[in-house]
Amino acid sequence: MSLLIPGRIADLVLFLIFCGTILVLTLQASGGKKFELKRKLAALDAMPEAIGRAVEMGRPVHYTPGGNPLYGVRGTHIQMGLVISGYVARLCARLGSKLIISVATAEQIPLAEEIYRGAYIAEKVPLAQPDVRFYGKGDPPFGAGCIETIYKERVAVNMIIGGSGSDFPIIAEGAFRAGAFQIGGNANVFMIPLVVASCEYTLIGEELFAAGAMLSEDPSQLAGIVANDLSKLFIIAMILLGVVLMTAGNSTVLQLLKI
Amino acid sequence: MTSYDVALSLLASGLVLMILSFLYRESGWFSFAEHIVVGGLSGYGAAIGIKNVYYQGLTPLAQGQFWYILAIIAGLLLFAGLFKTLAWWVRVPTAIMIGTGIGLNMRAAVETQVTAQLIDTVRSINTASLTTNINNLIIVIGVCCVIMFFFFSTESKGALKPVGIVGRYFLMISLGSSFAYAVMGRTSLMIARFQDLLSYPNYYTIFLAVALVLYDILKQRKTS
Amino acid sequence: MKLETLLKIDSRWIFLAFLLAVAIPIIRPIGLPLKISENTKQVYDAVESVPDGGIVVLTPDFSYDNTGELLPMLETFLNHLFTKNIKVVSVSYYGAASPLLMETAMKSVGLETYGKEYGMDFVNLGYIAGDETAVAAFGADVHALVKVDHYGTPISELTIMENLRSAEDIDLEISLSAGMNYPELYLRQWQTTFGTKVTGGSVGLIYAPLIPYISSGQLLGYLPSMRGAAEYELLSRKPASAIVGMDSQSLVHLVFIAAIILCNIGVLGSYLKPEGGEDET
Amino acid sequence: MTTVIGKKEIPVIIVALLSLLMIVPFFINAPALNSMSTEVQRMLVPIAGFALILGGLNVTLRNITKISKRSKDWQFSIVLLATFVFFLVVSLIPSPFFENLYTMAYVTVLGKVNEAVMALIAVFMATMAYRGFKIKNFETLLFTLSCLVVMIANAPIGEAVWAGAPGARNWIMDYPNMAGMRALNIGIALGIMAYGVRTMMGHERIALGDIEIKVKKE
Repeated sequence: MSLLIPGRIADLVLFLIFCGTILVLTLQASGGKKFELKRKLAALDAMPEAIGRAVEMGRPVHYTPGGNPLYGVRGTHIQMGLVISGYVARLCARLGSKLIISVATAEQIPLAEEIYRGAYIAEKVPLAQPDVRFYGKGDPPFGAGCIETIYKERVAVNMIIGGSGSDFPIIAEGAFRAGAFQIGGNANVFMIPLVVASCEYTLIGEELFAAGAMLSEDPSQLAGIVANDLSKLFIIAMILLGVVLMTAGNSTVLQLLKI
Repeated sequence: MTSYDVALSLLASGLVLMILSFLYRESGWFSFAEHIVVGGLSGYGAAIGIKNVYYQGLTPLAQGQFWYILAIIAGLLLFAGLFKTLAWWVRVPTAIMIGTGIGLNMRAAVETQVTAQLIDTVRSINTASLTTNINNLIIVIGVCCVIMFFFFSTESKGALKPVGIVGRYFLMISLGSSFAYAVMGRTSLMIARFQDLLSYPNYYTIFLAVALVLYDILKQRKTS
Repeated sequence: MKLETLLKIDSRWIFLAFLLAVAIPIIRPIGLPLKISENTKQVYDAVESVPDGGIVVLTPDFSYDNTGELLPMLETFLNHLFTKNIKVVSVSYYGAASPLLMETAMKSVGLETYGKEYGMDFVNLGYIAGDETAVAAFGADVHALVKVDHYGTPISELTIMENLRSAEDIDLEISLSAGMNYPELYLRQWQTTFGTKVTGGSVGLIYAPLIPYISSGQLLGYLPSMRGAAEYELLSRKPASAIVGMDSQSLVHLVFIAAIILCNIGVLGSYLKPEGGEDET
Repeated sequence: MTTVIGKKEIPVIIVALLSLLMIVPFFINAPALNSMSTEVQRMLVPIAGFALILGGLNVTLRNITKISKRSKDWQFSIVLLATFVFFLVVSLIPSPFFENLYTMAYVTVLGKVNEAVMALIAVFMATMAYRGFKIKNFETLLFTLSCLVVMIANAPIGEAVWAGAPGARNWIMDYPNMAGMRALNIGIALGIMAYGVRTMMGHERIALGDIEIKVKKE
């Protein structure tokens, strides 16, 4: 029995290349090398302004990382949503806005509360109890519950950033009818079109994952994004090489990918 | 149909209409139905939770799979958040779930989202049919341009600018068509609801709902 | 009338148009034309080509969230299967709700109407936990994995199960799935090992990623959502709920198209307006 | 920090070890590791079970506070608590009477109400389309046109109106749509990798609940 699994060797090699690039650049960043990103995300710049407006209106901000479990197929999307919730919570604490976080799966409750509380401690703002709400198992109670919360609390800004599934249209439209300003972020290819059609500012696909690192402004996190750009160049080069060879009647790249 | 079935059926369609009443406006009716949904499914969820703990956690433990004690401890630590002094410990069970999530996502990402996609992208543009050649070229150009559109470390100017623009165009076409595809399946759910609502004895509730909405419209006319 | 007013239609009018588009054809079917696609014919032929007395395994891998799309399809398949001399075994790997949905479908189809008998021509084996491992185990040795049916009857007492020992005995697998991995499970575990033929249908959302399997011939056609079910009903000459839904589908799509066109006429209006914010020169 | 492993490092170590446990047996033939990773995944079920109980507590406590404070619409909270208890009891107690009650309440009532919530999606998408597909420039023109073409082809009546619609839709789905989705997927995969690696190395602490220690480096 060989150590490598046939059919997954190419996957392993690509995996090691991608992770290796990220690892090397991150270590370089820890060693003091500076990385700079040229492309800015409008959605992140819009956040403070939106929250500021909510403060002026005296109405709360509603945030949800979306309806999937922490450890499932879209686990990392949800986790990224929770990471961004940390920055939103800090902004809310700093600007003095009330924040409500709705979670769709129960195991997110303690983590969301911990992040919420931590953000207020970091900003040195007193907080009695983090307002994290859970509504029940599955998308229907989550969607209906979020609408109810948005209406009853007269939410001014609604952010749905993370791994929303079919709960997205319900919450987004409910918030629109309540007159809330919306920022959406999603990396679920089925839901991205709805995000683009319904939100003022969006973080789509990879931008969601880059957003966390950009908000941290920590060079070792930014390094990961730069490393991904290098990996993308590698992928494009591989596609072009493969296509040129295939056109010439040589399927080496294709065969290599299938190992 | 017994009178019992009729009553249940009327109850169900009444609640369904209360949910749909949100389309007209947010009201106490919708709130009522929403509270039923939330109460029902969190109760059901808690029951499922207890069952899962019993059958998948305590039963294997009782059968001698001692390592399940770790799962039980981790599960109990989730409740640490209820006590301010112990709150830190919720990070342990969440770290377990986050670690598994990251691992599962990372291992699936390369195979399904990269390798499989690359295999299908590497196509010949020198086949016998001209249309196939053009179509294959569209895929190659499209994939490369959209990847370039998501570049973060370089500014989109000079030679890169048109690439980014073409990428954006491809992205827009694909998002528009995906939106249209999502409509079909979602509509079926509403059709099924209405087939149910328009059958005996449920249609009586519709008359009632329409009457209520008309009354509300008239009342609002008067006040305004 | 100013064209810009079209930009500010109260969303409730759109909702009303939508609901009417759904409701009217249900009350009074219009019978808009429907063309049967090649793909649906393929599914129909696959079922037709099951030999006399053959065994079909039907796996309803969905839950209550998807009944709107998949229940009509399940009923259509059952209606077609029971008109022929085919034994139907139902089993699910999705969740505890699936066998209950199978019961619902059976209630509306009715075994007696076709002169069939439970245990002879049909059996509901219920839900089996364990996902892929369970599918593999079922394929290797049915009797080792399953001991009783959904109602607790030992399967040794059911005559239908005598001829079903492993996936080799399955003449056709019909998978109705709400998750993309389900048809893939049967392809991986049963088709590659035992050469089982696989067909079925899925919800609209996961249909697009399955198309490659159809074009490669691994799936013998696959029905997309209610549309597929409606075409199938037409083919098997058993018009039921899905075909009624098709008129609604058509009208709803028209509402969407109209909404998009109306708002763009409004946009055009705001450009043509002389003192408008956007200066067109 | 390099010598002493503090309390703060525990979650990072757990994350790193568990994600490696999931990744390694996927690529390398190691039956022992593989069965270990399946076992860990199985052990998540009871942990998530505890989480669901916690979720029930979250909902009930919130509503009990609402009732005790007599805040707006507190009567609804009583309805909520009653349904909570009812469904908890009927789904939990294994006796034929309660099982019947469960089938009745869940299948014939709550299931349908759930579906009604999901059915709202389709209607909401109509207004999203009305607001989101405004042609302002070439990009939005493409966005709108591709949507319209696919919609016409997907409507069962579409073929009767425009015979070429299904062909046009299939072309859009098979080529431009596929290219866009493919690139999105590749980008998302890379994003997941970067996030995973930085969390495993302990740079991304917020996902682990650690937010205080984050100091902006100027």
